[in-house]
Amino acid sequence: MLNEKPTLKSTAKAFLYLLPMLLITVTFNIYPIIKSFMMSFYTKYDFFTDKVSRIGWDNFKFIFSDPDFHIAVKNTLIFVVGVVPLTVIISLVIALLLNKIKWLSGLFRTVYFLPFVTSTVAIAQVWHWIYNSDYGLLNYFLSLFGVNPISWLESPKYAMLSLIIMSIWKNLGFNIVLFLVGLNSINERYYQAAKIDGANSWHQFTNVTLPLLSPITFLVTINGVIGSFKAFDQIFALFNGNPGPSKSALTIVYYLYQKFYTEWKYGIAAASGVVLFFMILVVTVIQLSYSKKHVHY
Amino acid sequence: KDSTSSKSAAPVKITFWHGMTGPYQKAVNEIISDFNKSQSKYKVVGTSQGNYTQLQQKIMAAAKSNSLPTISQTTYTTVPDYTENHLLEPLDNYMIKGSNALSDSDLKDIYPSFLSSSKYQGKYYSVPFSKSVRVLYYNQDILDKYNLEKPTSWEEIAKDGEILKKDNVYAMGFDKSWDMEFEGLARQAGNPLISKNLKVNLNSADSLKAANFIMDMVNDGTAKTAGEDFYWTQAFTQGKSAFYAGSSAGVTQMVAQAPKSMKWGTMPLPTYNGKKATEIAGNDIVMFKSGSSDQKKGAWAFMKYLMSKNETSKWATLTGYVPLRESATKTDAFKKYLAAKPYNQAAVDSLPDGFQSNAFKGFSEYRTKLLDSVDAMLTKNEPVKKSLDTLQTQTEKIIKDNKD
Amino acid sequence: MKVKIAMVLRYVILILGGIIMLMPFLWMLSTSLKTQPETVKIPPIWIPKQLQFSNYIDAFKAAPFAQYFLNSIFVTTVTTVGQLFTSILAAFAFSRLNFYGKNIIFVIFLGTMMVPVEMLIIPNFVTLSKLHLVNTYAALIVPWLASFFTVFTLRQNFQSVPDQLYYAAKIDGASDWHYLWHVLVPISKSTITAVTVLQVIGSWNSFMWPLIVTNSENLRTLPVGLQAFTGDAGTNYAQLMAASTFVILPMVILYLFLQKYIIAGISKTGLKG
Amino acid sequence: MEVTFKDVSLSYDGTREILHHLNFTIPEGTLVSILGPSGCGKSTTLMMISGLLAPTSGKIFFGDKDVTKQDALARKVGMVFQNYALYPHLTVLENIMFPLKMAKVKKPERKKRALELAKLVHVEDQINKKPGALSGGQQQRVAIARALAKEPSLLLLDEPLSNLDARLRIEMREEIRRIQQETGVTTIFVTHDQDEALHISDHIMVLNNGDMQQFSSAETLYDNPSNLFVAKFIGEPVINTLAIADFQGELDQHVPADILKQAVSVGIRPEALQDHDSGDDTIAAIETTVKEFEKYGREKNAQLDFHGKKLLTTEIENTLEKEQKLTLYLQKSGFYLFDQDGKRIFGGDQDVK
Amino acid sequence: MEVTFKDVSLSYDGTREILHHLNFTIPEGTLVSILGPSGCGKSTTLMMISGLLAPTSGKIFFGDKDVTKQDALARKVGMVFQNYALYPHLTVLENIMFPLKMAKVKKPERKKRALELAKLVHVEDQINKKPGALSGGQQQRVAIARALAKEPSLLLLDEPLSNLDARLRIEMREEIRRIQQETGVTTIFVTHDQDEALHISDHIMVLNNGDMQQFSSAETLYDNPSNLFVAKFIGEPVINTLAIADFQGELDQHVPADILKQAVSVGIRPEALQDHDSGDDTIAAIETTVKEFEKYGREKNAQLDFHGKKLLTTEIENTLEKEQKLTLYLQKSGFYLFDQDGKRIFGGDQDVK
Ligand SMILES: Nc1ncnc2c1ncn2[C@@H]1O[C@H](COP(=O)(O)OP(=O)(O)OP(=O)(O)O)[C@@H](O)[C@H]1O
Ligand SMILES: Nc1ncnc2c1ncn2[C@@H]1O[C@H](COP(=O)(O)OP(=O)(O)OP(=O)(O)O)[C@@H](O)[C@H]1O
Ligand SMILES: [Mg+2]
Ligand SMILES: [Mg+2]
Repeated sequence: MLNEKPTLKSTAKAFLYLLPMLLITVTFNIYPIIKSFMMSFYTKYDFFTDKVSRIGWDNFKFIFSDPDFHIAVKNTLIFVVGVVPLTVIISLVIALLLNKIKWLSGLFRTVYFLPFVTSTVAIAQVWHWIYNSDYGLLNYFLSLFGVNPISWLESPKYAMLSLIIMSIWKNLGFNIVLFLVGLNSINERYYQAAKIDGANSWHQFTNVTLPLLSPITFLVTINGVIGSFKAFDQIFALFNGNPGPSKSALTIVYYLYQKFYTEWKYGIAAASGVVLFFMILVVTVIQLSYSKKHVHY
Repeated sequence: KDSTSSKSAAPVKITFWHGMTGPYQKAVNEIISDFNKSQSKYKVVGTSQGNYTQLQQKIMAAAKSNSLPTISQTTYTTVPDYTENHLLEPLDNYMIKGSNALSDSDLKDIYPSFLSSSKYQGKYYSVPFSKSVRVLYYNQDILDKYNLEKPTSWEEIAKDGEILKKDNVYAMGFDKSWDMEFEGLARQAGNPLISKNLKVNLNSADSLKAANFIMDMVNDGTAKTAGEDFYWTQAFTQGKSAFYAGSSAGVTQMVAQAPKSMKWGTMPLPTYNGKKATEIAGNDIVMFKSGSSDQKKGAWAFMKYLMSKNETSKWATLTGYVPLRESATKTDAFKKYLAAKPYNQAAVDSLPDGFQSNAFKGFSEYRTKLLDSVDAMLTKNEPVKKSLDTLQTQTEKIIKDNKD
Repeated sequence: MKVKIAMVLRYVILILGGIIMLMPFLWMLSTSLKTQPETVKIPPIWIPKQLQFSNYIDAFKAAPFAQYFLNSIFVTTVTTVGQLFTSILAAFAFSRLNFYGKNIIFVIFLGTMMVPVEMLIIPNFVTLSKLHLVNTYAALIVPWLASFFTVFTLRQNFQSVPDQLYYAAKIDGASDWHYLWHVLVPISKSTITAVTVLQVIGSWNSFMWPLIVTNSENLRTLPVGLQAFTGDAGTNYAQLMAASTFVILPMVILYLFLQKYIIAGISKTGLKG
Repeated sequence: MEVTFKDVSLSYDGTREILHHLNFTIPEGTLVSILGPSGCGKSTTLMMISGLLAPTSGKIFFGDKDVTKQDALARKVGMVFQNYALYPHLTVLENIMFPLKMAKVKKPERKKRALELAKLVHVEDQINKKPGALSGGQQQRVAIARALAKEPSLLLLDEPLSNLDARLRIEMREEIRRIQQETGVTTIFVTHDQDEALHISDHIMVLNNGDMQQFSSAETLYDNPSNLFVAKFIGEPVINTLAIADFQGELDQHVPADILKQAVSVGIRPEALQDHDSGDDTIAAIETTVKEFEKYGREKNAQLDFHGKKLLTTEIENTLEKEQKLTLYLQKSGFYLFDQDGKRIFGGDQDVK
Repeated sequence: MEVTFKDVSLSYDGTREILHHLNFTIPEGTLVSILGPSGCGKSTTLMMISGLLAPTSGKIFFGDKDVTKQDALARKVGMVFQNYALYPHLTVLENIMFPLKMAKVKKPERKKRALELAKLVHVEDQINKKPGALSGGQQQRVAIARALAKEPSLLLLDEPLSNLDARLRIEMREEIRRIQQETGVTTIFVTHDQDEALHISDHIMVLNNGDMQQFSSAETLYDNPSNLFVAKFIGEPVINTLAIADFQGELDQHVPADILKQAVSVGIRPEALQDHDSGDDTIAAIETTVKEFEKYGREKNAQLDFHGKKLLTTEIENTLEKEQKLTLYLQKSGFYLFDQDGKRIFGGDQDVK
């Protein structure tokens, strides 16, 4: 019954449905997360034998006073702000265009999806070539407009921009697919009603498409925000295992990775993970509460 | 204990993880199967774990879950961290003591720089394996065109630069970072960046001079770093510079990429301050504590086998890495190989002057900072002095923090 | 007239964008047919002088790709099917059922998305090794049998299915279970196809994990094979791209094959009434 | 199945109550119509019977069994939704077969049954279409077929014929009536059409604003409306209503004084105003002026003025002229008095005989 | 706005034609109802007028202007959809305001107008709810308000009152009629309710199976049905139909022989069968047996047997006994002959007077 309050019975039933997922998630996500949380408080700790000799806030004190971490936080935020809105807008626009055309639409859809399927190694190579300051495609295009060559990958000023452009490009296909699904599940009759009510294409878009697409937009945004906060792979690939020139692409996860895998500072790595977690959490909770008002199911 | 009975039974399995892929992996496998055929007591099983990064992660995970292999390839700079966590078996009992130890002549035959980097806190923890050195690549076409000689010193290169600059050709090309050359120059000035007893000389007068020497070349346009290309190889094949200080392991790639028409060659790095030095890069093999004593014995047998004259010369001919001992360079096979591949000569010639930086606990952290520092000079135009001063303090702190 | 201009404009934008999107693939194809020196030639060449189809043969021989292919197909299939199953069930619970702690559990799950995988690799490896699963197919599959992203996507979709159909199904004697499989899932087939495609690609391309949890060659998957072309001294681009091409080709075909389901929404036939 | 509501109330949002303390019993095997103005809670009542909505308070019984806590699945009712709620991904035939599939009826058997039903509701030529390609009325008919398919023990129909033309509507309602009588399934039928309610049902429940107004047979509803609302809601043309103040002494003779004192409004059915005295049955005579007189085919309607109030009558035998004076004889049957709460205090069977 | 269809056909899927060569003109300022059985193409016709659906062939004119190629936006019509199509994410008030917002009406003004309309359709207490929380009838009323909001020059209503109770239905249809007459907006109204069509419209168009059967005033439709389908579809109770063979010579006197030769079926309205001879108007007299006789309030219905065929009459003056023999007098008005295509060849005005 739909207006029924949760009961023990309904809860038990729901948990049966959740069980397979819960089993996996608790074992492979929740448990390690708790472990990491605890690890962030271990200040003297033998990682391999799990012997903890001292706990405290030192790891957090360390990262909060570490200039590298400050850079990482700043870069991460710039990255998120640079990537998410653009990704959402561009992928929505392309999805809309793809949805409007008939001729060759299948071909175009596939083409736009390609970057997402192509392997990261291959992609990084191509972008190296595009970004190359001497003979890269991008500088070639810019030169047509009289712009002097830009050192996309080697200048701290442009490295983040290059990273943002590549990241948007890489994940576009993914988001386009989600938006296409969303667009296709909007019932035609609302567009019919809107046309009758005098809504032109733009008004149909703002008054029907956008509100009815809001669950998908919400999904894409949340996923984009979380994904961008966790940016690592693309940096590793684009800058050949470096965090960009003068750390200009050092993100929190990159920082974490360095601390963990190259410097063997588990506690500090965990602490930075915890900070990242709470940053994402705050942003997500804000998004969730915003969505209560603006997402229509 | 019961080694006789185990002889007739199945051979002891020795697991060996490495980061070799493609043709290198084939070479490893070949040598492993040689070893397995050479005796019946042990069976080495080698697995490639991708690249070094993944290999490191895998070792960490395995250590944590007590599923380490018997031996693994790794850079010797991780040894301090591994020992700190009690993961490594010291090799002294196998290498210099015991029935199957290396003989004195063996120890003399192996290049000293390899042996010294295998030692940490007075004990051997690793044996050298896939090693390469820095060599100088030169573009004969350019030398001919500008009537230049093959350089004998860094100072000469700088001078050549003045001529080449006019035609937008660099004298020297570096990889993305010039830290290896920096360390080399500093050494040649008689000043290891970090001494055996962990004195930090990063901003000493000699170090500053060395760094300034490189940065001056870069700043006045006589030298260039590879930047986004990472290796200078590509630029070199395009004739962008007359010289390139790169890894001897890059020869294979250079051969593959250079146009057939281009004339080029390799030679040992020139002198600086009148001295020769070349930094050795590459990986060692370590043995983990967790294996059984039989496995360890077998593992040592395998390690020794790898360093044997014939095998190391075979390894070198298969991969382009340098042989580990001098005698190996004298074998017929190796000579034939050099004749066929003259580009690899330079590496062998450099070996006597090879050095390796001293490993210590926190080395990776230090190395990250060193790269950051070079990067800052190159991309942020940070003054050399300022940059190295900061690095000096940071490094001293790293060493201090890791003491307790 | 206005309509026509808009249409032309659409195609112009799509074609320009398409060129950018297509670039990596064309580059891959072109590079895969080059000789080694051609791969690094400057300025870059698009059409190799002589097409080096031999790169494909060499690349295929460089690693046991046949075995890798089978492993990839097996692991991807099982992972995807399993994950869809767990996710559909969970998404149903989140979208339709009332239970205590629903919001909290949802937020916690959402939280699991926030943790970088780099943090999870080692603890999960340890867990698997305690379960004696390291170096088995299970290790490649089990940890990925749940994905909160998939749950989340499906939940968003399930929630927009009108309540009326749930009512109707109840009246028609469909239990929640039947409603889920006979009504909700077929209605949501676009979304399910989409997440399937995304999931298959994720699983197919996953690289780090298979390498970490397997020790034997015969358990490894395709992307691991791509390692064969990069090494200490540089990369054999031509063969790498050739290998990359045959690694991604199945995905492209899969997408081509499934995309009509992604687009076959319910709009035209409509949830009338 | 007998359905009983015991003090059932419902609120959707926890603040505004939509249905207030409903108490009724629908006898087994009958067909009951629910009538009431739009938004009064008819669909909500059906949803509670079906188990799709749980009452906020009160209990629901099927026979002797308390089913308040049972959900729709357990209650096994059949239902046609006001908005059809067909499965968009299934064809017409599959829609009709769906309940049978859920009941694990074998495939050939369920196809046979579904085809029969499709024929019954005249959609046999549409069976392979998806609901989206059907006209409104076709969808509605498919919904009826689907509800009948599972042969439920309780059939709930929410305006099942609202989109059908008159002919089909009559045919369908007769089909439903026939099936109901043949199978004896208790049926609850929401309709906005009085005529339909009258023709099809054993009993009619009148709802207004979430309150049950009356639950009785069609005739009782017409002859003995329990309150002003029912009196006004049932009957075409609508009952004439006047204030008691409009009458001065005309009623004293036939209505007891104490009742007359409580009375606030007067209701007179159009057919209770005659232009000739029929003796015993006449309760009063009033003087009126003819305002309009119309003859539609067999119908004669007159609008009259009585103390400045309009009266409508259908029982004129002679042809009238505009502005002509006319004495009207109020008949007992069809004359009612209501108190200030709208409750009937005079008229109907008890006062007629 | 005058609406003209010139040879308009439509097929949804390119194979089955739903509407065939429609030709008609709806005069400016009139209210026209479309009547026809479920699935005959009423909604489809409206969709084509609105511009939401393009005809497969033929042309549509608004006044003199060919609008065939114009889309819905350009045609600026108002429409109530059969399935309401309210925006699920907007409140009732916002739904009503939406067309005004699109017309760039200022906010306070549009709120005022929307509130007036909400009151008009009695949903003023629901304005802050979303459509999902409304009853069926309430949703329908909101849809009406929304369609009226933009004051279109052409108003299309697809069964706009199907979910309303009788009282509200009458009120609403009178509102619609009033607004239509006040503003003179051409209105096209789909309804399944003949009575409604009769009361509200200037003209009625009867559709069947995608063909226009007749387009005329309500009386003409009743008195002069152009074919058997219309004769049967219009009128309550339904017309009696018999085969010409059932008559032997009874008709020879009044019907020309050549017509009689073509005639295949005979239609006799129930009120054209009287139990007394009214002289001139009588076309024939037939002998029947009474099968059933019922009195519902003011109505008297008799079922009679004529050569084994059933006849229904409503014009009985005397009380009848079962199995009693009865001579029935067939009246001219209400007697029709149809040829084998169903076309009327006798009866109606031309033959009556
Ligand atoms: N989208 C569609 N695709 C294919 N056929 C359709 C579609 N919509 C309607 N039809 C068919 O066209 C015919 C006419 O449909 P339409 O909706 O115009 O009927 P209608 O006269 O409005 O009927 P009702 O009174 O039942 O609403 C029907 O037989 C219907 O099945
Ligand atoms: N989901 C809901 N949330 C809140 N209020 C609701 C909801 N559904 C219905 N209502 C309100 O409850 C009241 C009764 O609704 P219900 O649907 O039972 O009416 P109804 O008698 O079926 O009317 P109609 O004849 O118009 O269909 C209405 O005022 C309606 O606005
Ligand atoms: Mg209702
Ligand atoms: Mg219709």
